Amino acid sequence: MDIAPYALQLFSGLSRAMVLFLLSAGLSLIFGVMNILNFAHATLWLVSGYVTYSMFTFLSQQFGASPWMLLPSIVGAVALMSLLGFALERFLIRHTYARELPEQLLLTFALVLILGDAIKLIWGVENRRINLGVKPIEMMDTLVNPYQFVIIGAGVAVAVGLWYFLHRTRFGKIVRAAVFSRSMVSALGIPIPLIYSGVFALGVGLAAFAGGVFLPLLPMSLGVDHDIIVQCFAVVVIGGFGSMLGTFVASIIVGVVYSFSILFWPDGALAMIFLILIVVLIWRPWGLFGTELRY
Amino acid sequence: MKSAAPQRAANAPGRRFAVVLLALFLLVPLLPGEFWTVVGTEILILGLLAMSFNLLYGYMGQISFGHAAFFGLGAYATAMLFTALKSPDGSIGVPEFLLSLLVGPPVAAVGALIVGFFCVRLTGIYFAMLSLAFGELLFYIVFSWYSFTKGDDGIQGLLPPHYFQDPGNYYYLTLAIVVVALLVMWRITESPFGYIMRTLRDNQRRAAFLGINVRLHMLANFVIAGAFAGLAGALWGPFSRSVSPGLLGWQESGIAVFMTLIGGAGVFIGPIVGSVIYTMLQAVVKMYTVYWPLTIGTIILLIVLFVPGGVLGLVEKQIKARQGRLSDGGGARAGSDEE
Amino acid sequence: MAAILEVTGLHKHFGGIHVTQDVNFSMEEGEQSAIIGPNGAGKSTFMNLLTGYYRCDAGKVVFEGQDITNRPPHWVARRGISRAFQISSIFSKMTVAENVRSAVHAQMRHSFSIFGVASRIGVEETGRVLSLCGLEGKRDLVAGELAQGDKKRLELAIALAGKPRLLFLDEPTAGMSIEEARSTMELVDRLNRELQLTVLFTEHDMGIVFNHARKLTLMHRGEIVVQGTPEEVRANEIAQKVYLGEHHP
Amino acid sequence: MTQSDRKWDKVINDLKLSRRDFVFSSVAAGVLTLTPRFVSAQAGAPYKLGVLLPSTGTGANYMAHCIKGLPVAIAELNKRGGLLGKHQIQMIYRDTETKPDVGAREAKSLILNDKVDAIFGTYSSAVALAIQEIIHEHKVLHFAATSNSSKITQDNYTPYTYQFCPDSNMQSGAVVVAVAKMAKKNGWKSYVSLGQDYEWGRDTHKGFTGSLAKVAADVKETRQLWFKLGETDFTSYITAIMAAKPDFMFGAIAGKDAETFLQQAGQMGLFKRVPFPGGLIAVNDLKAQRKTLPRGMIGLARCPFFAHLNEPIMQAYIKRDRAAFGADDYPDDWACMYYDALGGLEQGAKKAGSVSTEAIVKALKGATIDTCRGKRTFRDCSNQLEVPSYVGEVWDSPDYPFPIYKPDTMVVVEAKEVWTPTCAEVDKLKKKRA
Repeated sequence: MDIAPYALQLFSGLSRAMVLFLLSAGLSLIFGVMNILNFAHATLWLVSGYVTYSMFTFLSQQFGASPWMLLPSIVGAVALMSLLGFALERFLIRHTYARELPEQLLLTFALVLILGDAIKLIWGVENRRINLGVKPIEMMDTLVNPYQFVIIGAGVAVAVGLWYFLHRTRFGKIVRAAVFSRSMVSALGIPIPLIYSGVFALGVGLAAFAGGVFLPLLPMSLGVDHDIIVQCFAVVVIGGFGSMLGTFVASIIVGVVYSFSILFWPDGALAMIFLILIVVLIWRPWGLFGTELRY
Repeated sequence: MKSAAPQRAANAPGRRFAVVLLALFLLVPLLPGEFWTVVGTEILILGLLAMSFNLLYGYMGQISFGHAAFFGLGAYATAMLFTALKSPDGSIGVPEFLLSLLVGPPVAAVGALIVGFFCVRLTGIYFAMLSLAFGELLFYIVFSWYSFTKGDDGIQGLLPPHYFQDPGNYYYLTLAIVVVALLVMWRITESPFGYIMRTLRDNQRRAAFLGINVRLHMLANFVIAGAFAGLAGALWGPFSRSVSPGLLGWQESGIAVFMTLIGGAGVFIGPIVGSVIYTMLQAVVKMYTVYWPLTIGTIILLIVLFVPGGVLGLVEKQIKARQGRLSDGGGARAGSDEE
Repeated sequence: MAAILEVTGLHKHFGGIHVTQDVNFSMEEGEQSAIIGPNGAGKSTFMNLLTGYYRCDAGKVVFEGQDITNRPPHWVARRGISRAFQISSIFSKMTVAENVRSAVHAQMRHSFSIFGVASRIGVEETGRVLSLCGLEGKRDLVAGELAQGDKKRLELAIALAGKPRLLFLDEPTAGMSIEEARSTMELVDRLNRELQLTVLFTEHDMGIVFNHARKLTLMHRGEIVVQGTPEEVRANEIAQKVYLGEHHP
Repeated sequence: MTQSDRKWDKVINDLKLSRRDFVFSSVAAGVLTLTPRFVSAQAGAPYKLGVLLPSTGTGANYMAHCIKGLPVAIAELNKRGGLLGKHQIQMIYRDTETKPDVGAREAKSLILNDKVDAIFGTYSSAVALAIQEIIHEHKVLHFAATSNSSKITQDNYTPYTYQFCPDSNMQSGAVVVAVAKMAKKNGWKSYVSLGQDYEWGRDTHKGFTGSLAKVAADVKETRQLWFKLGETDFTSYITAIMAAKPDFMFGAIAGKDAETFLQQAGQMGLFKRVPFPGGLIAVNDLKAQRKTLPRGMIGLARCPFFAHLNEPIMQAYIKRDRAAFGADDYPDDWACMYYDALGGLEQGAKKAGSVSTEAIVKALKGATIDTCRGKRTFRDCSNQLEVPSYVGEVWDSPDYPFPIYKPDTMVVVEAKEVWTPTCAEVDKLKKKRA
């Protein structure tokens, strides 16, 4: 049996998985700490893709075109978007903590609509893309896109970085404590509102990072956020709300299953994601790595 | 602080308001031009969908993001029977047409029974996610099962019998069906079952210790809500002359949620008032700008921030505040809710 | 008198922690008794096991000769066991009368009646329960806005609307003024006396315990330490050591 | 200069100055909607034209040029007096969001509220099928110039719909002509299909497999892959195609998905292993992917301006387009086809001597009109304009800032070569309308 096609499919599944993880990590973090399911997460991701595009274009015009201009562009986009995230939490999200779930969802959904039209106003309806001049490389008797290694690397780096942040830094430990007990954290004299603003900014920053990293792979276009946010929800729920490890594992499951479905049952590939989601929700509603306590 | 405030028994202002609303609805076709009649039909059908959603949200306390799946199932069931019953010349008789409308609710109810069987095991965010997952799954089934559902093409040619092609006549048919459906819903919400739903909304554990089989009651309500959504779907196909898989998608469910929260989930007719506001705004705003999402997004933002409880919730609060001033009563303010 | 409740070898653990260990317990019809013990002794867990809210790992619960072990709460409730919770558990967005009325409907097996008119069913019974609990003056108030003592009383009313033969009360007077606590316990006594209602309650206030319970069960770390009349328990050495001695008066 | 002329000049000036074309074009559409009846010496009633195209969803990038280009073309026509020299055209634009139910609602709104006389649109074939029900019932003229499922003119035929775009069968037929030649030359035996899972993708695929089986029975399809509109990550599809090791692949992909697919497939080197002849590569794709499109790739176009540079109408259009939007801005296929639709409306009214819908419908039946693509005739049985399809090799041209099809290899497949099915068969396909 020739295993090369399967290995290749696994590789493309992993690449897809990291795409999903980069997108879902911030969503999962925000939900875990703040109990806010942010519908606008993918839209913020999309906005940051456009921002990165504009920065890349600007830098290329100023200092000459080079693929490396992507790096400062991503840094700039992450900084800008984190600020936006901070402001969104301060001025909008904060007012809904005491509200019921649907009102929180609705607020973030309103942001989806507003930001979507904002993109249309600022960048128009034409797709935005950049070209790094990436050339395919030969691997296992076939060709792959080397940028996929960048994506996988970025996904793993973010996973490791988040782990380090949550387990080894003071702020991270506080954030993790907030996942389990809000009252305890506030009893320690740590201002919860500041934690929330910080976490929201961090979550949006992660989305912004994902937006910048995907830009060379995916032309930014209006409306992709609507399709992808539902898949992100699926990943976060399967992994377990608030569990970064869960989000990581769920991304791999969803990415790889999707990839192999395309090989064996292409028509059902998307339905497979929702089947997994349904099975997990029925079997363990709190997700693979979530804790039952957070009902 | 609550969007789902207590549903009071029909008080005099509420009843008066409902009568005025009905009278206004009866007069819509008298407006010049057929446009507002068509908008009115849309208000009624989507309002019925939102009302059925509110049976789950306002009365049972669970938010379903897959509710449009039953709207879509009803629409497809009707569309398929409609197509099968059409005579060779492409027309359909009135009895066949009405028969095809009737098939929507039971098919949707069966769908709701299957989906609900799993959903009622969960509450809160998990209920929302599972209903979303099932909704999307049903969407993909309809979308991908090309040989049976025609996939993304949808089904066209749902032209109702000659008499109902007139927008005014179709409007009155819709109004009659929706009013009857709303009366039935009203009876249900004011029945012992309806109040049991409110107990489940407020405190499921307590309800269980009263001897209430929580899941079974939730399932019953889920099926009822699904059937009404299916009825709305049945009316949609012949109104729009076609159906497409988008009717089952989560964005369609989102519209029902919008309407409910705009109008007010805590008041029986809140969702239909929300439908009036949403649909009319859409019709008017789209005449002037393509930035409809921006407009409605901003409105929703403002409502969530400043008018929690929706428009009718605000009105109700005002009335209560006035009554409170008159009687100088009001219970003691007490601590937080448990659960 | 026949035993109305018979518990043998009840066992429950969460993870590695044993919260209920080999509990044998029985109550006779018409009895009014209390479970005492320090915080975390397993009193609430015990009630949750009896009413089917938690699953037992081992053991048997028999009510009126019928095995109710691991039956779901609603099934247990329908057999005639009602309970009230430590933290008052009511339907906070409904009015006081609606709270009780729905409990009455559930008891009348009207919970699936979708075309009946709720406000016309069980009106009398609702009124009776409300006046029994002294809540008729507050019937149209929203339950969530009641004072803490009234909430507890409402919960008792909800429990009574189920026409139970066995009533579990978890800290029935918590958060009440002395006066409210007294009248509440008097009501409990009256129910026990006049309706032959079997009552089991937990309580921190030893004054109330010794005045209103005819039998006491002391639990500690999930186990029953002593059982007997108030006098016997008071005299028991272990009881004094684990609980009574250290406890505030 | 009349008042309306000044208004139009302002609109055009705005468009010229704008960097964010879309914003202004939609503002322009707003101006058009709000513009009161034009005052002109012997003006007839204004002719209201509803335009139903998406500015949201997968087709938005294809339609952007159309949406900004149509007001300019209409302004120019109005300057000449409008239809029949006296009916100023008033354009009313609505977004279909690429959703059939939204399209149907907006069609109703245009017809009942704005009382439009004709509707141009839509992008998605599924949306087109949905709005045909509405336009047939209300007897409103409908010109389709992008959505090209053969069902629009066949199964779902209505006399009120005229099609200015080669339909999916004609396009697939054209690809088959090219592919069959290449298969013979290269000894190709197997292929994999990748399609957008919706009406147009399915229909195009069916057309291709059907016609290919007739001319090259030994070439077999080994796999079919379908993806949902709006897919963002084609990696897994691309590896699946490579795994199947076909001799070539067939694609039914349009809109932003085509752009995403071509970019990702290019980066993964798919086309080095698996030739992809005959995928839709329209002028806007050539422009947007000027750097990345593999040169030498065989593409399919619907109405590329560079194929008809000697047609006066095309010349005039290009000139006006570059004047309005900058010298680098050449009209894309979609804009050209809608421009032809506008021309069709003008000529139809002239032939009919009236702007009444019934008169125009009758006048255009089987009529020959002047278009960007030369003199073209409507097919009698289906109102399908006999327009060719274009298959060619992506090639760097010295004349344009983006690649075009190499002129000496470009094949213009005339409609008559790929007419399927016959008129008798079309009549059988037509569904009965009550």
